[in-house]
Amino acid sequence: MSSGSLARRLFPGGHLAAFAFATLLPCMAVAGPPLANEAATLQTLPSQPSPHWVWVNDIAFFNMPDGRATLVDGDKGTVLGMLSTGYGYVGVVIPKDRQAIYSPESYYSRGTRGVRADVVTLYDPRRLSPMQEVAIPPKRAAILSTSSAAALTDDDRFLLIYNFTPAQSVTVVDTRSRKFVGEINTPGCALVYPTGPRSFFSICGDGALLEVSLDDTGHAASIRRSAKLFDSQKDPVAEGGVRVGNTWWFTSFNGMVYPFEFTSQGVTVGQRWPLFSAPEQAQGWRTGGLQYLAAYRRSGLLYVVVHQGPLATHKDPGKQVWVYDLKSQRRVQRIALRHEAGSILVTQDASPLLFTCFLGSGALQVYDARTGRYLRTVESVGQTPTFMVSP
Amino acid sequence: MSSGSLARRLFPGGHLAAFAFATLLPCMAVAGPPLANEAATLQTLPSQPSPHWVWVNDIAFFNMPDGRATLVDGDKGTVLGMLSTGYGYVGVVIPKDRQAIYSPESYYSRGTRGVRADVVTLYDPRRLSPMQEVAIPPKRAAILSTSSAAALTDDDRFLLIYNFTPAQSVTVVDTRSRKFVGEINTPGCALVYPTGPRSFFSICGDGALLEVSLDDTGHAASIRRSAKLFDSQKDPVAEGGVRVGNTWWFTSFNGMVYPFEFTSQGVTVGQRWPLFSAPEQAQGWRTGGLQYLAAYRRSGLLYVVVHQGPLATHKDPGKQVWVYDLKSQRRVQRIALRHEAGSILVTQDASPLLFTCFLGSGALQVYDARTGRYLRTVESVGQTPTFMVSP
Amino acid sequence: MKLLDSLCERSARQLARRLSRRSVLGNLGAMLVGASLVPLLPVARGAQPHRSSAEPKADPGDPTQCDYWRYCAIDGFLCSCCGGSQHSCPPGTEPSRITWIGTCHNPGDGRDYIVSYNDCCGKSSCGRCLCNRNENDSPLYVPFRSNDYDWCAGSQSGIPYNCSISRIIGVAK
Amino acid sequence: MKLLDSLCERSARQLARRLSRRSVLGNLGAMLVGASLVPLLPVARGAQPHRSSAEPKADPGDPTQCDYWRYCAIDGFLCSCCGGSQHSCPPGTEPSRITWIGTCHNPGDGRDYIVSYNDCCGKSSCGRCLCNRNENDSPLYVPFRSNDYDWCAGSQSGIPYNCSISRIIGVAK
Repeated sequence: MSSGSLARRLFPGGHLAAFAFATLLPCMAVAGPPLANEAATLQTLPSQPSPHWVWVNDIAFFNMPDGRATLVDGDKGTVLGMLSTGYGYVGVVIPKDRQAIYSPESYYSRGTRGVRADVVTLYDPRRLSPMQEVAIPPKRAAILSTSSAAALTDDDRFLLIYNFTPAQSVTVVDTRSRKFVGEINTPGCALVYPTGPRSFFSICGDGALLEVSLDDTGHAASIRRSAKLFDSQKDPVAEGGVRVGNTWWFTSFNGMVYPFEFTSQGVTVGQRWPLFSAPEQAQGWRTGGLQYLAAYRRSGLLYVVVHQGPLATHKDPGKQVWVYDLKSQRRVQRIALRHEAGSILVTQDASPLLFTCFLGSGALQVYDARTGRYLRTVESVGQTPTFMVSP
Repeated sequence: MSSGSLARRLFPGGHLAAFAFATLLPCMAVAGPPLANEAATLQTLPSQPSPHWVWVNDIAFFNMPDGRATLVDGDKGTVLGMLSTGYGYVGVVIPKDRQAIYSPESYYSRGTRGVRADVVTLYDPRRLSPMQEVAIPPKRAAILSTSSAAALTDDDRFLLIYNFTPAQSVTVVDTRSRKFVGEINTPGCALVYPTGPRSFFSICGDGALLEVSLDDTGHAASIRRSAKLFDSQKDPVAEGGVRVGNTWWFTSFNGMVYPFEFTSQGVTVGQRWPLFSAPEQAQGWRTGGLQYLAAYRRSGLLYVVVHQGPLATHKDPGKQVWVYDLKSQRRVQRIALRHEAGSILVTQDASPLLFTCFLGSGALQVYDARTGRYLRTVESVGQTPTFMVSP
Repeated sequence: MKLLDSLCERSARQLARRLSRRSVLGNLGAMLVGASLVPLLPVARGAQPHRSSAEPKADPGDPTQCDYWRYCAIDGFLCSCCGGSQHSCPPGTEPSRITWIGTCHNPGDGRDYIVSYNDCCGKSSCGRCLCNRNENDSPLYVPFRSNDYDWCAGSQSGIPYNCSISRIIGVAK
Repeated sequence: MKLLDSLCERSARQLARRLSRRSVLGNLGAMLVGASLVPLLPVARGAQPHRSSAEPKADPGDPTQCDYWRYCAIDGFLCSCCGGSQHSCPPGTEPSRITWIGTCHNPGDGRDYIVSYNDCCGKSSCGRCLCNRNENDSPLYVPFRSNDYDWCAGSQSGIPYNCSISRIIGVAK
């Protein structure tokens, strides 16, 4: 047996005892070969990410110059690495081919003052190191994060970034040439929701949509303002829509589901339906959080974070996730969470995980998305985690 | 009485009740003139700081690009303002005339990567805004903070900044011309302790001092290496010395007091004496923390943070402050703290305050330095507060 | 709320015109018309009396507390805890040049006030007295009713955000 | 400790020479001679058995825990919690080119090992598994025995510090 465990037997605990013993050790004979010397090595990631990995974006609200994204393995409950991503960070954008990580970032020459530089940094997804930087106009919207602040067109060709100076526009970056293409003005309309290889819409303050189609150079081919699709004054839809095929699913502050169905002809609102029954509304059930919707596309399920509270609690986290069948428009499951959640994400594989996090906590929770069973917590994945992205 | 309090009488609490009532308010008559409109104004500070103000430096160890210094009013328990001071921040340097705040800072063009720029930023002490920036070589030592990493000569003319690349040197900045003067190599020796208008010493790894005198242009006039003044292997002195007149007071890991007395002829070690009696040493009493010494110069008192623990707890905080008379070399007071302290500062006015903080907590505590009576806590003065400076 | 909206509409339009003249940026006027159509909302959290204010006052409550009446839709660090006040910015920061507009109920005089939420800009997050209340907060696509924007955008200091103030700019008659 | 120092001195000097040849920076040799004169210290915290290791192993303990034997003088975030390991850096960081040297006692084989504390550089603080143990830590004026330096200084990535590793570079015979 080792003299170390002997030491513990002889001197359980006590600092001084251990000390007295340790000073004698060099003089004692030791069995077995010593441990080999080690070089300082560097980890890299496998070429294909696991479907159970997730990126957690962190705006670091108490220290905004230090935004970051942290990559977590949901099965092992470990952190795989991180990116440092600058001031007032929103989040990473992942192309379907996973050959790069796109990160719209802002920096000041003196941290919080001096000259502002906005860039899209391209990171190597295996080395998590910068490969290239694309300069863009210093107009990126400084907002509390939402996944709709930046997105790729369906063919991954063009990166779209919402600007607010407070003039509203969308920056277009060509991912092939890795160059800034230009800006598309979207007066009165915000955010970007892709609807095809060359099209997206923004949501306008009056409840209409601005439907934009691009040409193959990334410039606007057509811009069309739709009719008013919802009442942005009385019952606005939250920004955090989720896409399933050719439908963007939104829900309103009062719990009405709005399917924005799009074709090459444009966007129309499909049949609306309520998340909450009259009794549930009477009990004050409502949606709340930041990324409070998630879709499991294989089964057409909508996961919704809910809580009980008055009007104006639409940003409050919830301790329940209600699961709806998008076809039958019925609730099929209630998941009771261990911890409050403001954001959720469901993986799209055959045995999906449900990830939850909350601005007010640095921890990530992992659940079985089918049974709702709590699996594990990953501590310290950020200071104020905002929303999650699948790598 | 106001309809607001009426509302509360009629509808104690309940959101919906309050709501129903609020909707009627616009139709009700209201007595008295309305509150006047307000312009957005900007606070400035009085020309003379209170002796009970204190700067708390924060390295923000979990978010190091966002270093800062926060100015606190110890009487009111309020925060007066802050400075944003870049990556791996050490601390502010205050001249005797209080006409500027000198802040050695480091920045990267991309937050944590890109081109490094080291500067001394001069802040207006009333507006807390940058007045000027002096570029210095990007060599500033990146260390867990100590007040001896940068200092002014006694006449405030030259700012001295310790460099570690790992080659060791001292950067000299002329505060009159506000320009970088040059570098003084200090091989094997670290930090800066002023000893006069044109002189300072650094401490060398072997327990000697490097005594440097400057000419009126800020260049080295003479560099002399002293004899070995203490045993840096067996019982090193901690960096956090405090100055009283022509003596720098240090204490060793084992609690021996070392007075480094300096004249124009150089530095000598005065009579050494122990902080702890044999019984106290047997009980494991020792010093610990970061800025764990403070001096009250009017009365020649030395304040020391102490705790009980084994060797290698020299960085652990303490819950007691022992006060010694530097003349009689006797302990004159024990102060029991409300909270663990790693750093302390005593104000130099006639009714001095004792400030305490700790890396592991964001809060600052305020005590009466004479009676040791706890006065108040100021929450959230930083993420990982390091050491304090009097403005 | 239908009745109320119509009740408010007239004064809201007047407010909109007043604001659009004040606005420093060309394209703000139109947006502010929308922004100013604010239904009067309850200020339940704001109406809670603060311990320190026993007597009803004209401007009751503690500006360093999140439940202060005029913070009914603030989202960020209270400048009152950061070296400023409810309507002044801490030393070395800059009041944002654009703001968003809300309506809060003052339990002291029973009036509803139009308040402007300015951010103070040019330093890092103050980090004290974080307060988030969302009465009448709207999604990001209604910018001038949304507290999720960093209103330092458009200020000389740029987007670095230090803290938030809430100043009175009119009575909602 | 006097006896011990003299016991160690010979092998320490050999180590010093070996290291100074390895060192990438010219003026390190001399400093490392001083740096390597490390008395063998107790590793009380490191010797505490970790729950998960019932059987004594050659390298016992959990590298994601602060009480792991070879962390006896580490100060920072454990790379083992950050996408690296006890001797490898997380993706996208760079191992520091200069380090400080310590001696930790391995309770698994009873040997004392010379370990090199490398920092991993080029990203912001990992923020996980903060661990500070100070066996044989010296003040800043003995740099190569001090854990208060950011050892990313001198690396290509510059000073931005992500996390710390502790790798075996020899046995203290």
